[in-house]
Amino acid sequence: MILNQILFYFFALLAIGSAILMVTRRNIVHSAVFLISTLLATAGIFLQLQAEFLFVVQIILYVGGIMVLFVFVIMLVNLDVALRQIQFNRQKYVAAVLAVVLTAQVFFALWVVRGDPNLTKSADKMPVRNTEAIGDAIFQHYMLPFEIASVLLLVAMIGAVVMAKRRV
Amino acid sequence: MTNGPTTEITTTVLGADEIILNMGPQHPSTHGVLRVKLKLDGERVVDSECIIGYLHRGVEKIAEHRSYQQFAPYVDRMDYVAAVSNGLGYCEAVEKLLGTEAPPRAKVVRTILTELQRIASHLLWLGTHALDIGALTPVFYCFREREEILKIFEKYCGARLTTHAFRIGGLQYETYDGFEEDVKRFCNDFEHRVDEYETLLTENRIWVGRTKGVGIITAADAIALGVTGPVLRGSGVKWDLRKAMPYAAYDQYEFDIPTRPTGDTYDRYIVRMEEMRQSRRICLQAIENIPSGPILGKVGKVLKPPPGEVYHSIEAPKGELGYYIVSDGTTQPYRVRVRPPSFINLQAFRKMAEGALVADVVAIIGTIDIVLGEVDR
Amino acid sequence: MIPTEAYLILSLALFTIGVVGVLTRRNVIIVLMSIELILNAVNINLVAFSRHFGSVDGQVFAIFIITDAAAEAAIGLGIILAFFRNRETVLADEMDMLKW
Amino acid sequence: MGHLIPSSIAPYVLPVVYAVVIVAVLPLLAGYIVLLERKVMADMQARLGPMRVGPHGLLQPIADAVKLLLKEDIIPANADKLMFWMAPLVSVTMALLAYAALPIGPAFQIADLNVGLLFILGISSLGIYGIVLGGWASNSHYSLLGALRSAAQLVSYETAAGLGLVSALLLAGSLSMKEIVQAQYDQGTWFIFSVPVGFFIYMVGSIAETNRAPFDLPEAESELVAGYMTEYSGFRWSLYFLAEYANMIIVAGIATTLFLGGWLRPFARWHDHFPGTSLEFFDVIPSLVFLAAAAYCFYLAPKQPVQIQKIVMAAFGAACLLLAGAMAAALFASPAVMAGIHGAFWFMAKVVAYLYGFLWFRFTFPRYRFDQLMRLGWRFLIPLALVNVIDVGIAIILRQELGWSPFWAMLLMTLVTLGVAMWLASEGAKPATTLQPADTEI
Repeated sequence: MILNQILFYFFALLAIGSAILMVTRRNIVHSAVFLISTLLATAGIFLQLQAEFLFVVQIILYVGGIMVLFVFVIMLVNLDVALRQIQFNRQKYVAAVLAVVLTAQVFFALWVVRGDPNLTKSADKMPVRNTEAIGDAIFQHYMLPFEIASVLLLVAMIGAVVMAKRRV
Repeated sequence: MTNGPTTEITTTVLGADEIILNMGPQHPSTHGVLRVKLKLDGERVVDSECIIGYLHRGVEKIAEHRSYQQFAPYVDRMDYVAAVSNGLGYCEAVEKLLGTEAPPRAKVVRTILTELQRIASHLLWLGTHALDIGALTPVFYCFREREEILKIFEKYCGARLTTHAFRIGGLQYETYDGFEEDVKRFCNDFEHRVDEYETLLTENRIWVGRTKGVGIITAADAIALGVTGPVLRGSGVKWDLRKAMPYAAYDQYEFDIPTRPTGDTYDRYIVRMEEMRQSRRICLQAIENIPSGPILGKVGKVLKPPPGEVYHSIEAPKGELGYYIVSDGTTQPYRVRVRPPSFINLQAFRKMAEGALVADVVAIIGTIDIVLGEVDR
Repeated sequence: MIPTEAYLILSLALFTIGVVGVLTRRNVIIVLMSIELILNAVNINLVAFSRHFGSVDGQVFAIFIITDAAAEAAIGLGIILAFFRNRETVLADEMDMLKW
Repeated sequence: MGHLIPSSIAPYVLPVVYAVVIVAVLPLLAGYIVLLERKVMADMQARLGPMRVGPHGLLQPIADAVKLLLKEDIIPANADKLMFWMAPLVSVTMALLAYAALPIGPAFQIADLNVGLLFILGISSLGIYGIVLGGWASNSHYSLLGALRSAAQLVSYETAAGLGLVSALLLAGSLSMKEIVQAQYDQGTWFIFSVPVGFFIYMVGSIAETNRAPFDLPEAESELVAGYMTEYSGFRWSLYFLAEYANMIIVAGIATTLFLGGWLRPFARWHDHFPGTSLEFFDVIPSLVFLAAAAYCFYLAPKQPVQIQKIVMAAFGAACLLLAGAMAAALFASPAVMAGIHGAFWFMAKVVAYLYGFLWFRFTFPRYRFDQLMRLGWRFLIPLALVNVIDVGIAIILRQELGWSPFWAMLLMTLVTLGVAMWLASEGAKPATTLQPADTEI
């Protein structure tokens, strides 16, 4: 499927390119826009992986919810002086070393399992009705984690309200 | 809107400090060239200051270099949406100075026209006030009825806005044929029209939510600040110069002075709506029997009032409109001082806006019913 | 058919960029956004393996991670707002007091 | 046609054609909705509205478009050029993208996703970035405040509107737009009659989401000049405008699909419930509507003052006549074609009816204050929507487990929901009188 490959490489390059731009831009709003672009590209990858429900969740929750919150806060705290400040600290060597180590680790893992037929072939027995399958999984096998996640959200909500309130 | 409003924000939006927000003098809802400087804490108004004078034309100074008759058209340009009332105040003040009075017929016609003008002024207020709060439709209904009134004015004296309808000593023009019918027709239609506005607004939840409890001023504060007119009556003070010190022909007619207890924007709205009904009632009574007789009393072509001073005030649509005229015995007044109702009422703005939200400021400016031509003179 | 390795490498790239962002930027908001990027990289892995093994469990976990990301963003941004209100800064290395 | 096109791209041909048609027609449609709005507004305000360009202003949208395209394009000196350029594009792209999953009739849909509804909701919620970034990039405080208000409002009301939709989804049991309509056909009733409260919540939420009066605070003229659009002019401004109207059509389309039976004809299953009787004359209505419009145009044509206006009016009449003919011809075509064409007609008719409600609200109500808007959203609509979802769930259980008839189950639970609504409204009225506005941050 050539179309599939084109889609994957397009979204992958878009994601990586935007991610690099996000980390390097001075202007924080531009950073946020590039992160949004990365997230949308990831959503595209999900679609290409036939995870339709996750694709929509990614768009509605991540891009339409979390990132709106980010942009909102950025605009509230966006100081003009911030643009003139130094945007990077002096940890770039630490970061470079860590990046190299991480990369090496993953490539080592891939090298160890090279030639394993399990890696290259992939299951084609994905459930056709993705949304229903996820619903079944959440509400049957993962009921407890789901409830815990909802408690987590409640805690986060209360915490955010307390934190963002004016000084009492 | 290229000449748009300017904002100065001294600190960051989220800083704990206050923000200074500058509304106007070019702003869609300051009703002219009023500039309001708001000190905000978030969206809450901590303090405010009205900066006026952008429309100052020195009307009072001009009066000192014009004869008494020559100055009469100038007063129309102060409260230009209620020119007839301004003219009435000035003419009666000069008549008082001269020691004459207008003939009975002139008085009645003056009363009718002034009451029509009050309706027109309140209609304009209602339309723009509703528009500020976001109701798009009432303004067109209001202008439809205001148009009828302006047509009567036009037929009577040829002008619609700055009418210069009266002359010192009475009237310049006899009423035109069909004047009575026109006024009667308007009054008959108008009864239902007021109900129509009320169905749109009075019980509308959003309207009530936007106006109830907004811009409260207590009776004591209102009196201390010298506030008059519907703003005072909305705070529960039953004070109307038409009853308290009757002028023109008001002592002959029956009407009520509507008041409301709390003094918020909603109460002032109700008071003005009721005043329109009362004005209609006065018009209907007056039009029934206009006495016959001359329309212009005996005043000379050259007016030379005896030296002295006089203060005469009338109940203009916006409140007490007073003229203080000092004569030195020549043909020109020595000094004319105008007590414009909106200028004095505007002083209540600071009190009303205290603790309000930014969105309420618009409603409060609207509810005071100011005309900058009158504030700045 | 795209091999699962390709997704792993994409995920690795995003993860590494995120790590570099967390370590090098001074602005706390960008640090938070980099963490979001890292979580996102994890999601790609999970979904890729979900397809690899033909089960939706990975996708369910991705949903949990998104939930977690939402909670984290809300709390993190709340802290940033509170901090900004007191100190007028959002730079990480100026957050050097234990108490204010 | 099949053998002319390689089989590998054949499945993409029709969707691409639909996409091109939608992108081409939508601006025109938006223009005519603006005209409709101005005419309805004029009618409600006792005046005539646009009368100059074309007979009865029928060509006004074209004149407006030309004017906007020719206007000077101003970019403020300190604006962020890239973002300023991009923001309206984002808005309009997201608005148009959402049409991909919106079925306009049984045949006319670009892609029938099994998460169609979520896709539309998600994509159209991205339009907010156009607003926020545009407001930020303008480098003006009025724009920024308008943008932030818009963001806060959209996020708040999206929740309520989404929960309103859930009640219909519970009944439909699918996220695919086509299956939702099919479910309404199978159950023999539009969901507006099953879950009226859900429809009401979605309607209020959708008005707030599209920033229409009485929730048009982001553009509140008397406070924020024009909100996020303050610094925009010419073509960019018209893109925002297009996005706003495209979004209105989208939310109307969602409401039509979920609550108003989509492309279904009124009384589509009359013959099932009352065998023997027939309501086939409903199929003639589309033709009759256009025929009436054509007759009215021809009646007005000779009365136009200028020759060219007579011609234009007659042309509009002829166009209506043509459509009436098409509708009538569809009756005799194959059932699939007939369903497609008449489905599109009923769908558009319902969309227009829904939009008429929008306009009606706009010209009747004053504007909410920001804290009142937030209170309405969070303290009234969202709790009510939650209760509504639970009640619909209970109704479904009553029906499925206890064997109640759908009518009584729905009636009982709707009454319960309405009772809760009354209680919430009376609770909400209390703090409003004491003037304690919420602690708004912006």
